[in-house]
Amino acid sequence: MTSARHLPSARRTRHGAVLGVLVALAALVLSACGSGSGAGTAAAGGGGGKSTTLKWASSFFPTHWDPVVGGSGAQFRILALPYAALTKTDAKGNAVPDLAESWSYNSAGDEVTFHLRPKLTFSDGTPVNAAAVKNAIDRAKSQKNSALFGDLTSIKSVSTAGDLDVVVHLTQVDHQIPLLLGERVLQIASPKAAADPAKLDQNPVGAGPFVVTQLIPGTKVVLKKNPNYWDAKNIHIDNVQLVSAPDKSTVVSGLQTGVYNFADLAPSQAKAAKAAGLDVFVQPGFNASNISLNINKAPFNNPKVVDAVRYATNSQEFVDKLTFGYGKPTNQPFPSGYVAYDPKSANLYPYDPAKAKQLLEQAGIKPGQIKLDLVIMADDPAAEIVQSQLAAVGITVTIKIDKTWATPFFAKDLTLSLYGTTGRDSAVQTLTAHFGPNGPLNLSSPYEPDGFEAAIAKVRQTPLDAPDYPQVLQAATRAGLQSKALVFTYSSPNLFAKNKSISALPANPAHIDWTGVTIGD
Amino acid sequence: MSTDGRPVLEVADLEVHYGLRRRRRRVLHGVSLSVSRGETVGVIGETGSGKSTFARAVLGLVRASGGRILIDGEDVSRYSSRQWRALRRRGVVQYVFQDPLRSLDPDLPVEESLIEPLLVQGVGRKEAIERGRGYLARVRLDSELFGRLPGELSGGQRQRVAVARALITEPALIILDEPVSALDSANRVGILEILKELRDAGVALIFISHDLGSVAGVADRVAVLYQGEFVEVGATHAVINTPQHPYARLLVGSAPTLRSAAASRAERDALRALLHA
Amino acid sequence: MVRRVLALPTGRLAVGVLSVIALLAILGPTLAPHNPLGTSALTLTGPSWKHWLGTDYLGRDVFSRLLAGSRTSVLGSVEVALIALAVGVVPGILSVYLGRGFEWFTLRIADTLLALPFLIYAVAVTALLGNGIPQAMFTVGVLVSPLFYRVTRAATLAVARSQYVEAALISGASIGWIARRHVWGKVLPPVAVALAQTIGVGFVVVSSLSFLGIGVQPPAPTWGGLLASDLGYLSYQPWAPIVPALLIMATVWGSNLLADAIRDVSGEAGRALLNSRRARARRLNPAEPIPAGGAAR
Amino acid sequence: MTRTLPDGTVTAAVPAARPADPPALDPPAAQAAALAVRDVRIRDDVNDREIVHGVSFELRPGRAVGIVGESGSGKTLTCRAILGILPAHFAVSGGSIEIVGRDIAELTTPQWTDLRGSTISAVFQDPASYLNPSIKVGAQIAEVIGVKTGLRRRAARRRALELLTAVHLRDPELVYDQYTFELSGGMLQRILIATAIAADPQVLIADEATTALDVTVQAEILDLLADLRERRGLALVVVSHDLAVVAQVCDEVLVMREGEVVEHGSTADVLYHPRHEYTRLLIAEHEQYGLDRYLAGEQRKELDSVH
Amino acid sequence: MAVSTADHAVVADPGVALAAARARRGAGRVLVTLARSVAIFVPVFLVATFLTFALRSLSGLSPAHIQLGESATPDAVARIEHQWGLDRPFLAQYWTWFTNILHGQLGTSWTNGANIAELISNGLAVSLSVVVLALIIGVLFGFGLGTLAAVRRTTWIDRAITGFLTVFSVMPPFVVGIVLVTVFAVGLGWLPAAGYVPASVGTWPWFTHILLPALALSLDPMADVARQLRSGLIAAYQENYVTGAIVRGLSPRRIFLRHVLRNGVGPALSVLGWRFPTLIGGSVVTEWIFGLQGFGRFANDSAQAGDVPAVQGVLVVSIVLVVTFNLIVNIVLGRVTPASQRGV
Repeated sequence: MTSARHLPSARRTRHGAVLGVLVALAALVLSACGSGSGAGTAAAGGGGGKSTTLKWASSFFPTHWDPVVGGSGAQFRILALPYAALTKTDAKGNAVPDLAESWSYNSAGDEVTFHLRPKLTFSDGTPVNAAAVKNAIDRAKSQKNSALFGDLTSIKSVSTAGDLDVVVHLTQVDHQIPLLLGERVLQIASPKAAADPAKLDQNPVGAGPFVVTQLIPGTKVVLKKNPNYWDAKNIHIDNVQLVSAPDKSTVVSGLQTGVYNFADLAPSQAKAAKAAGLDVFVQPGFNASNISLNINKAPFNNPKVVDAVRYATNSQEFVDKLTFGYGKPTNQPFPSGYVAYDPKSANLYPYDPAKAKQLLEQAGIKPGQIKLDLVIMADDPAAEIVQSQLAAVGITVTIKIDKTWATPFFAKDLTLSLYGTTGRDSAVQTLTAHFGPNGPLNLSSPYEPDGFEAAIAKVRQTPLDAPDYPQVLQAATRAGLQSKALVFTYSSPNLFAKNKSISALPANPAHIDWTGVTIGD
Repeated sequence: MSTDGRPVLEVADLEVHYGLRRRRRRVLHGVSLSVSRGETVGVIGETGSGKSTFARAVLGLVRASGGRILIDGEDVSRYSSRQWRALRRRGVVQYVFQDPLRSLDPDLPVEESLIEPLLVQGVGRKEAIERGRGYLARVRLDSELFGRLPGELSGGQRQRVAVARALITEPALIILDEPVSALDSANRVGILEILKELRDAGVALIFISHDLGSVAGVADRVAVLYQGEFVEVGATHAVINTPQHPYARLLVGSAPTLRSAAASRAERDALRALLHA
Repeated sequence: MVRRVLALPTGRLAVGVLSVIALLAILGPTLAPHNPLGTSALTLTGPSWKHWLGTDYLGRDVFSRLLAGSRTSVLGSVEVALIALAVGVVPGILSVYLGRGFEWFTLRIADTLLALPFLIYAVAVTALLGNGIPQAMFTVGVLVSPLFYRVTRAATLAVARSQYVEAALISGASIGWIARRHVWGKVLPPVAVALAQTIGVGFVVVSSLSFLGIGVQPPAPTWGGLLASDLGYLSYQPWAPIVPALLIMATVWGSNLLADAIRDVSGEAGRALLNSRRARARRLNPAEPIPAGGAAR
Repeated sequence: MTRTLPDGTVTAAVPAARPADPPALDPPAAQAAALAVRDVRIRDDVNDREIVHGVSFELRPGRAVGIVGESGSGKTLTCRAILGILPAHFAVSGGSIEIVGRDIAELTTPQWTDLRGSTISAVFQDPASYLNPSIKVGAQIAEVIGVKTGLRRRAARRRALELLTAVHLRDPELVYDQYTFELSGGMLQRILIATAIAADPQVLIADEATTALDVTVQAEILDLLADLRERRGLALVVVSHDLAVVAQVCDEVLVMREGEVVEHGSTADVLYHPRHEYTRLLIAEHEQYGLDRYLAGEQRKELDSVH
Repeated sequence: MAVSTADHAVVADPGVALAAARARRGAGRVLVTLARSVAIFVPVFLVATFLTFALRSLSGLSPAHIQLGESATPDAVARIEHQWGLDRPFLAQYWTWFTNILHGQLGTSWTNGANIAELISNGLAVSLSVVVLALIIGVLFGFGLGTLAAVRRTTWIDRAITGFLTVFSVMPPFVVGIVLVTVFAVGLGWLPAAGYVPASVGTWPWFTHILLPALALSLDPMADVARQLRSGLIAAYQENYVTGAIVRGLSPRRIFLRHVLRNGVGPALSVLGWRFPTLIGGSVVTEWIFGLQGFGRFANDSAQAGDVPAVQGVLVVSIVLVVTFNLIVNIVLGRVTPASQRGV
């Protein structure tokens, strides 16, 4: 499941940004005061002068610390602190070695062997070996509350070959596995600790760059550098204090006064953060938001209505009003420029309200005749935009906020909803989640666009480094975009603010990787 | 005026208890009294002696736990609240409170309070007001006070209104609970004069007070209530001049008098010692 | 009563403020110069001739939204007050008459509701029972109802034990008669005070809930909701929260003032106050020091 | 009789002629007076009216003067003027008041504080309200003793217990630790008296001190006051609406009506030779409607014959 | 003459006995207050917990929705609900839950399976720091301002204070919080804008971190206490016992401190008892603004996440806190103004 994060969490979008005010005032004051992290912030509690601490306020504080359970949303970025995976991605989105030194496919392409680095241990001392990896995959496939098994359908079984070699047997030819088994899906926990999943959920034990020393559920986690991490020499941060972020407004003032030095940011706060002298940057990612339609229910069982919605949707308005220039319009589950983005589909359904009205007229529907409930989990300005855009073509939408939104949504009981994905490292996974017959984000299950299945199979069979891989992938995207169940709107940015003393982060898309990052004074 | 023999009120062996079970206290014990038309009976007792309870029992506001109460020959001791309401509506018995300010609704004009008993009886408003004026005159109040609020009247005026209100149903018996204690001399005399007139007109009065002196002028008979019992009942002059019970003697001896102390300090001290023993 | 409230300067002020607010609530939606839900490309603009208070994050006219939202906002807190009134007053009166069992039971319920930290409870109930203004109003209303219960009960008790009620009783008046003639007039002023107070409380609570994202029904505007969302865009429109905040504060303040004024003029003491004010108006001697033991010269 | 006497001249006319009276207005004697009130006038600033139109009397140690009048006659205001506690908008607009020879108009606040309690003190109607409901009554007596005489806690306590005994309270130890709401009106009035005399004042003002009490208790309190006067040489000002109460305790009586003193003289004079109609009314109240009607018929006849 | 020690003992005896009797009377009063409060507390607690527990049934929420997410098939939902015992009769569930509460067990969170009692106690440390400081600030300043206003009543000082307090009390709490952050943290840079540091790290950092939120929270009780105290004191000054004290020759200062304050303080104190729930409630907003991971934040997060056992835990704890606080206020009230306890 998992891959999608419901985009604007209630608190992020809604309230928030009070900062701005502060900032406006503060801008003046600041110029006089110099860097804000002065007097008041006795908080740091820093011991020796040399030790560096990352003070991170996150709006996506993980509810689960067992990677098998807590796989969804943006939380894996945080779980990557204590956990490492077989692979990780580089700046281009390619799989590169993490715990696995290298990997190799058999000639048929239905079996892949990962070669682990030697002499690694989890933070509880358990060795990182083939058995541990097998345990992790098995657990992800079979544990009752696993959030991951839907992502692992290509994996038939796992066997070990010696201490350090893990052989993954596949149900089909699938060259996406090295991307799949990265940080996003398969963070590996100590098998010893995982023997009691409930306990692991409160006390993470992994082989990642940091070790958890204190965890207050839902609130705060304290980590220190893991000296046994395989790449420990490139980790320059000694301590991490991660807390659940406060109201948007105070995030910036917190950063400004040094309570935090790193935080994710609502786009509306970017201006304030910049004015406060913070580094505001966008981390590349695969985010994409959509309007989910259920074609099994009226009125979307009428293709003309679906098309009308497509033409009525103005992506640019979402970008302008929600992202403050940091997002991009997209009509695909990927941002433009990403390898899976299909430029040929870029103008598939251009914004054309007149045409939308015409289509509705053709379908014999009078303006105002269609009345729909747009069910979402938390208040979200995007819903208001959808509402106004559809109203412009004569479809009346009522926004309903429902805490238990997930139940009807995933049971495919809703007619109209919104969703936003943070994307997956494997584009195939993203595509199947949205367009596949059982894709969790396909509100119209078991509907599937024609030719999509074949196009996906072809991608799986194409090695990642094959020259025609992009074309094959884009063809699959094109096939998927025929789906009447989804109208993509915009790509929201992964926006962060940091204190200038923190060096730039590696631009690995959709990940936050601390390798090589330094914190100065 | 005419005393036709049948008493207006007859109380026999009245018992009243307050509280439940272990907290049960006896407030009145075996109290008997009868009051005839045109007769004024003073009930004298100190705070807590049970004199207000006596009045409230007669009015049916407190349930007696024993004994009988006859009003106008009717045994009311077992009356239901419905029966009581019917009886009260007839206005046979009326009551005047000690504090006239609190017994008149401060937010209603005097006339409203005055004619309330008539309205309750179902008398038409116009007629009620007409009759009200008459009774106001009878207590020597100017009818221009009609529209005023109780807060705008003097204490004496208020008490007259209260008396008029009690009179308006032509009751056979009026119970007055300390009607003059809150008044100063001139008003006190005024009220007492009105009471005398009433008595002469044949209304039976029960005049409750802690002060024998204020009762002495109008009461034909006096009943001295002490710790829930009538310790002495008799003609006023007899009780005052030859009190028998030590408490009655103390009472007489304590009343402030102008020219002749009824008892010396030494006598009073002796009586107190006797009572507390 | 109304005339007496108006006799006080604070009463006049309160009535003035509240009338303006009430006028807004009645006429606001029709006065809005723009469609309060109509978005435009001009987002987060400053005040201009066309948009007096600028536009919001979706390019909607803030002034129109404030006007359009006034009815919902005012009705919201009035609703809170009325629910509290309905829930509190009747048991408050009955607790005096229906016997000890009922009295004990309602008293404990009132204690309980008082003991519940109502913002937390309101958050919990509205979040758990569905995110709607009606749920929020209902919860807050029920939670503040002990105020009405107590006030009514106290007033009724005072009346029930008063001699004039006893006097009416002795004249054979029925409970209904007494309630109409004596109880009603005494209970009304404190209830009016409580009502005015509750309107203020309701406003603050409902806007706090909106701030937490609870009970908001987009895109319908409310003052609390506008304030909460304005706080999210402070760097663009630092002045924007001021207007809804002022409206909220004015309403709350007006209600409190009215409550004070009613309290001041009701009953015997109120008459005395008004009389003494009239008397004092004729003389020009100001402050009276507290007689703390100085010689009176 | 001297019915024709104009009201205003009564006060001036009273003193010297009465044999029972001390020679008033005589300077050396005035110095001996514990309290001297001379033509005191009190006005209400709100409606700018004079409420009390000249009250004069003098009080020597061990003597008692009574003031009788209905409510609103100005008797309580006069007392308050003497004590320096007139309500907010009232002020002494004429005349003078001297307490043991000191003109109170010249007293500063600390001097007042010093004077009250130790030289002049007072008790009032409704004693419960004049005691702090939150402090044990004993502690309130001890407080006065501590402040006024400088006695330490234990000594003050002992003295307070003595005082409680002196005002005839049974079981003073128990009473000491009780609060006002646990005590009856009669007991509270005794306690109020005890606090008033705790610092041994020379003058005690009893303003309607027995009005709300049962008759028997009233008698006890009056007896107590008489007792204190005899034993301690306390000078008393007794204020009441009941002429009989005043007559029982006082040597000298002032009858007030609507701010005027309509009658002033020795008690016997006032009782037996009332000059003003109002005084007669007061007497009639008792003779016609009170106990006097029945009591001591012979004595009465005797009196009548005097007339 | 030689007085034997025995004589002393005899002499001392009555005094000792009396002192003991007095102590017993004092203790008795406290006990009566305590018993009375407990008699109120127990039913309140029962009703409140019942109302709280009923929330789950009313809400129709279930752990299954939270845990299963995308794979919430009806079967899976039923399985999870059984696992949590939610298919048992309502009263049976309530009884189990209630007995657990009495043992201090608040159950486990639906969202992350953590022990709720632990989570709450973590948050409580933060919240109580803030709330207690807020109370102290509120009471100190409220008393100061209220007294000043009362003593200088009808002067411009009184009017200024009253006006000032009115503005405070009508400002929505989140506006207050944001203004404070803007001025003191960002503008002046005196205090940190957000976060919490446990006292174990250092008293000063702890204090500076909770000062702003406490200040934000204190305005309401401050205004209330001051207003009540003002009218309480003015009323007390008009009481006869003040006249009595003046006539006894006590100094104005002494009268104020010992007599007026003591009685005037009553309404202010009871208002404080009333205010406590509001204060706890107010921490929801304050903690949200100041980035405090306290009790209120936990309440809000749990409620928003539909984590019913956590919300129930929060409510139970806040009820206990409120009731305990009121108990304390009642006892203090009983000592300061014994008359007020009569017939309560």
